[in-house]
Amino acid sequence: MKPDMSVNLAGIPLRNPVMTASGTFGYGQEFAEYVNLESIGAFVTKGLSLKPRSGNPTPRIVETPGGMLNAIGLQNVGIEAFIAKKVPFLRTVNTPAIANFFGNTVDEYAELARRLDDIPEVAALEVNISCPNVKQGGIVFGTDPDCAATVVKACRAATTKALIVKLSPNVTDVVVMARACEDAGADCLSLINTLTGMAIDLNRRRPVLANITGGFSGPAIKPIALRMVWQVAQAVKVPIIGIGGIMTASDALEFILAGATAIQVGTASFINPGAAQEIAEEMEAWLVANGVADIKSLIGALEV
Amino acid sequence: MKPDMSVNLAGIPLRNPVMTASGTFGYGQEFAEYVNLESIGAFVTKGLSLKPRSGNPTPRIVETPGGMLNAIGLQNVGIEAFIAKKVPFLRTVNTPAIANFFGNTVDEYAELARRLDDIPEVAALEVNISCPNVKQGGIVFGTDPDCAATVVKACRAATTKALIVKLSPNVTDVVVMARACEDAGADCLSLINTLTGMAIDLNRRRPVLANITGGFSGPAIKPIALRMVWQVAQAVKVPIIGIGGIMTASDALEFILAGATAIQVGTASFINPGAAQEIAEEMEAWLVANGVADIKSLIGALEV
Amino acid sequence: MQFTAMILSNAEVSPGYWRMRLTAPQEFASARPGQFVMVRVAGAIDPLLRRPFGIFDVGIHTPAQSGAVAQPYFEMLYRVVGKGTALLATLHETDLLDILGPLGKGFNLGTADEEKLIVGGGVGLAPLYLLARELVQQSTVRLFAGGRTRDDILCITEFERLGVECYTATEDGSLGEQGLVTEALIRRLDALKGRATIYACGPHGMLNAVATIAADRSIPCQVSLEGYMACGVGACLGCVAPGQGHSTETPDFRCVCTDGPVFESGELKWRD
Amino acid sequence: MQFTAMILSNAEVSPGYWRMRLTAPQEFASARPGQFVMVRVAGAIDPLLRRPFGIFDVGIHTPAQSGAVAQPYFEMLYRVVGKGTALLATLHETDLLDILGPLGKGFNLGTADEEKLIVGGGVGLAPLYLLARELVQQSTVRLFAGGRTRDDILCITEFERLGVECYTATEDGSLGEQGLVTEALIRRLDALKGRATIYACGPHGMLNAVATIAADRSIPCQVSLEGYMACGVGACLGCVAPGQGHSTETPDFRCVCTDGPVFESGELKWRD
Ligand SMILES: Cc1cc2nc3c(=O)[nH]c(=O)nc-3n(C[C@H](O)[C@H](O)[C@H](O)COP(=O)(O)OP(=O)(O)OC[C@H]3O[C@@H](n4cnc5c(N)ncnc54)[C@H](O)[C@@H]3O)c2cc1C
Ligand SMILES: Cc1cc2nc3c(=O)[nH]c(=O)nc-3n(C[C@H](O)[C@H](O)[C@H](O)COP(=O)(O)OP(=O)(O)OC[C@H]3O[C@@H](n4cnc5c(N)ncnc54)[C@H](O)[C@@H]3O)c2cc1C
Ligand SMILES: Cc1cc2nc3c(=O)[nH]c(=O)nc-3n(C[C@H](O)[C@H](O)[C@H](O)COP(=O)(O)O)c2cc1C
Ligand SMILES: Cc1cc2nc3c(=O)[nH]c(=O)nc-3n(C[C@H](O)[C@H](O)[C@H](O)COP(=O)(O)O)c2cc1C
Ligand code: FES
Ligand code: FES
Repeated sequence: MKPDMSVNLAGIPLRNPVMTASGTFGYGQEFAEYVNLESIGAFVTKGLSLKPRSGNPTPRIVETPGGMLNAIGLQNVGIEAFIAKKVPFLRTVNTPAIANFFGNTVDEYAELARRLDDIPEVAALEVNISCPNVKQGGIVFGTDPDCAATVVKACRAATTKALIVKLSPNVTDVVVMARACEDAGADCLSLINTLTGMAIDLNRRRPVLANITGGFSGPAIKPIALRMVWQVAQAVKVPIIGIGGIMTASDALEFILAGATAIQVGTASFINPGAAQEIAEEMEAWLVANGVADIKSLIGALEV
Repeated sequence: MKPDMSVNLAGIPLRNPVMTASGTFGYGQEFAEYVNLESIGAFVTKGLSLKPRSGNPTPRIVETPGGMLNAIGLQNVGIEAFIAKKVPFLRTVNTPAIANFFGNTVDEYAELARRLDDIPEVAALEVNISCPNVKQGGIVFGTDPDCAATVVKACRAATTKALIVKLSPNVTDVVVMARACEDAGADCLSLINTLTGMAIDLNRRRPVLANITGGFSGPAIKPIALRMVWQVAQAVKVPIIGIGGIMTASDALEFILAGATAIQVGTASFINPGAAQEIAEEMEAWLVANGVADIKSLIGALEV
Repeated sequence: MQFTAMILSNAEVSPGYWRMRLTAPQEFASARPGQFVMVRVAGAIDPLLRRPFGIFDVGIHTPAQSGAVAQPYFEMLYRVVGKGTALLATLHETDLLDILGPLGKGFNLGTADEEKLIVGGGVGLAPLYLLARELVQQSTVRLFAGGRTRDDILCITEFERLGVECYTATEDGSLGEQGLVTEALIRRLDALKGRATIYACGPHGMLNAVATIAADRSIPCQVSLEGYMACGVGACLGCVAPGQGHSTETPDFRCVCTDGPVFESGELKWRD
Repeated sequence: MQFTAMILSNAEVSPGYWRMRLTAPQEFASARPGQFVMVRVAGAIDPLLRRPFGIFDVGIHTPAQSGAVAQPYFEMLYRVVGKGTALLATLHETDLLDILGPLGKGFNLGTADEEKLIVGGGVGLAPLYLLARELVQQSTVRLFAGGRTRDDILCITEFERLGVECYTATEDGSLGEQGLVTEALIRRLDALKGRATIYACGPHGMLNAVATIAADRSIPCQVSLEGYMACGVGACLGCVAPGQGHSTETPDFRCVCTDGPVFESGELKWRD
């Protein structure tokens, strides 16, 4: 019997829990040749800002043991070009598209939430709070609970769509951040964003990345992501999206056991562009092989 | 010409910058068959407590992509057995032995510092502040700057030996912690200790480790460690020991470029018990091949 | 000792079970039954940690070409269960492997005038063959080999060739008796006239059962344990097993890698 | 397109440079000169990311055994510089590789009535052979190949066999002229009567020099760029190169993987 793979993510029904992570799946279309977009639960688009952003100089990417660093610098087309050039494609796909976005000020965050709220093709909003707060001299919104709550409240007031808040792992206590965002009105939490890392080119005696530091992702970070998802799942009521180093169906199911309602595939899509679809298919096969009728029965089912 | 590999670590002359990390090299003797202890700069013994500690149930170890988790639970023989059974060996080796230790209360920390101060075979003290503060309901000493400063001050008052403070990476801002420890009297900072991670056994639907979470080490964590060493090196005046995922001479030299005066080899000794000696030899060979006369000229020499 | 070994042969001896022969330095010839090696399966980071394997046999390899010098070899018997063992199974003659060993404390061979009862479950037979080879030189040796199916009963012919009397039992009855091998062991113990020592290696449940059987009859029993190992040399404290008197107040953890892997069953704490 | 290719051959053609031939699906036969593939070097995590390589040649492979069906193949010419390429060099006939491609935009072949001047530095020759093969069908083609030593001058015989006139220069003078290959290019341009197009691939410094030479003489010039790539399909934005009008205020980054790797040199911003 076909198992029930569907989950409900803060009011958005997903055919299965497999999503793709922002910044690793373009605007969806880039992967249409490799993934049947209607075989996955949802996809998240590259982080949007109000104005187009040019991002950092190159090199922007370097491989590390079991992972990679990126310092793209949030290059994106901006909300206007998104509406003009990317949204028409979203309309053609019968799968929820989730818009990831970020601002430099609370007002920018709110303004973006408002603009995205108007776009019927956008099923939900994922707010990336891992950005420096230019007003507060560069403190990252996502590492201070009050800053984060302010951003989330502002976005909450600006949209009636489901609001997913994406948490940074670069904090002492992710649970404090999670609670602050939940209390401020988040419908769902996604974690983790990248860790901050660095690579050095010994022979050139320089950082490898032009930006010096970069965001660390890939299989290497999975133990940290899994720990944080499990911690947050104990502490909040809203659904959680697990992200970080997911390469296989087994990885994905581990996050679900830890308490995630859905998961996002990030770096894995670079290594295998068909990863998201394969993971969804193999999760279903695992459910069949293990006699699990409904994937929802696995959410948070870890025995400790 | 033979390059000068010696460095001075807060008053302790080391023949070269290669040390071994606490908990990965036993009490020195375990590796005597594989490493000529007089070919490395110093070695750090397993973390000591006042009373012997039994540690956690098993499984205590699991491999993850490019790394490992451990939840040994600080099992150790206790300070008394250390003096009786381990110190005699230290006397036979002409290489500085550094004692790593931890307590559950500030008083325990201070008491240990006092006891270790009396042992002439102990060249310096490395205080592990990544332990939960039992009085403050489990807050980890090493994740709160005030807690950390209190511990460091208490140890500082209890010993005249060089005091190395080992920083936890599980914090929002490692620089804040580093400054607090420097101001409280640390002679040297070592970083990073393990990150907190978790692994799940899908088929058993249980955490792999009996302790649920564990300390994450190995090549996978190198980008995070390198970033933190570089950040701290910009902010403090005391020397820094770089730790985290060092497997090769190139890794070690990258940490030195980032600002470390010495480095510690941890997990690598499990994979290759001769790792520390080989790294020291290959670092020297690299200096020769690249015409660097003195390793000290590389400390913090990263061009950014 | 750390050395680079060359693979002399690597073959599947039963579905999922492989036997590998590797060159070793002269000093390796003195490896004791029950000792083990830590194998670095890949040169890079995947898999990262070494994998422990018992020493199945040691011997002298005389290369075919004239003038070549004889050299010790050792063998491992391994089961493919995950990434590391799957990789081992892809290796070929002349490939090289980084080996640490022989490590740990082996079996105590005891005295000649007693019957030796060897109990092995599945790949737990691995360290028992070298043991049997030494024991048959002075005592009567009986082997009790158990497994889930006939595929898990390994290298019985080799044991028989040593003159060991072999009893086999499988859970599905596909080879030997149907049921647990401990039943045959009990029957033998009931029929026993003189003294005996039990040697066991296999899944924890089997060892627990054997230890209980031995304790009930006051028969000396040595068991070879497994444990998740990182270092193999007593440094990481990952592999520990609780000793007989262990409790949180009176901690008594033993290192499987250096205090064992072989223990007197009475030294250990068994869950009941 | 993502497919599993079987290695047909893999041989070192010059010290440190290898040429690999792999099977490909039918659709691959339409790959254009200048396109590239992303190769998954290992199945697991080390190395993690795919590695990009130009398409050196495509053709039809007819297996020797009777009844076997002819199948497209493609070739890569690669230099061993790190972990991934070192691993590639250990692979053998019949080993399998996961390939993504052909990817990116190739060279524009231009018109027949102009001279085609191809400039390649070291392994930069890789995507230029397939280009030359197509260009010789209608135009005069000259190749300017440069490198540090004679070992870096690759596959010149293959180019000559196409009827391409080859000029070589090495920095140490061990093959051809001593010096930079751009000098020979300039001499040819000075002697040029009719129209010409330049095609270049190689180290960034060489491309910069060629672009300047072309711009000074208003000769159309296409360059094939490299960039550190994670995805190869325009999603990660890792591989970008600044376009001609790029500045922080008016950002204009082009994706090397999808907008390139071949660009008109005038489209790009060159550092001076
Ligand atoms: C002293 C000792 C002797 C052993 N002798 C043999 C032998 O002769 N033949 C044999 O087939 N097996 C033996 N084992 C077990 C063998 O070490 C594991 O099967 C092997 O390490 C699995 O590696 P893997 O990468 O294939 O599996 P993984 O994918 O890593 O894991 C599969 C399972 O194997 C276990 N395992 C993995 N790594 C280790 C490790 N480092 N230490 C212990 N268990 C581990 C885990 O519990 C896991 O559930 C022995 C183990 C020990 C401790
Ligand atoms: C479009 C394109 C086509 C290429 N065609 C060829 C070719 O035909 N033949 C050839 O030999 N080489 C080619 N390269 C370069 C080739 O991709 C790198 O040499 C290779 O990826 C190095 O891998 P490695 O693991 O051996 O080296 P690593 O140890 O990873 O790194 C060695 C050096 O190679 C560079 N490099 C590593 N990974 C990448 C990557 N993913 N993208 C770009 N550069 C990287 C880095 O700058 C590094 O300094 C091409 C690159 C691009 C972008
Ligand atoms: C190249 C790249 C670009 C990314 N861009 C974004 C982004 O724009 N917004 C965002 O919230 N996360 C971004 N991320 C983070 C991922 O969405 C994801 O949280 C992270 O990579 C961890 O998952 P992984 O280990 O599966 O890749 C990016 C990651 C990578 C590798
Ligand atoms: C098994 C194990 C035990 C450890 N025990 C201690 C300890 O007792 N005290 C301490 O300060 N750090 C301890 N550490 C942390 C290491 O000293 C080191 O900081 C960490 O492993 C990162 O370095 P690596 O990646 O090179 O292993 C331990 C690490 C491991 C793997
Ligand atoms: S394996 Fe490290 S102590 Fe036993
Ligand atoms: S390689 Fe990812 S965008 Fe070009």
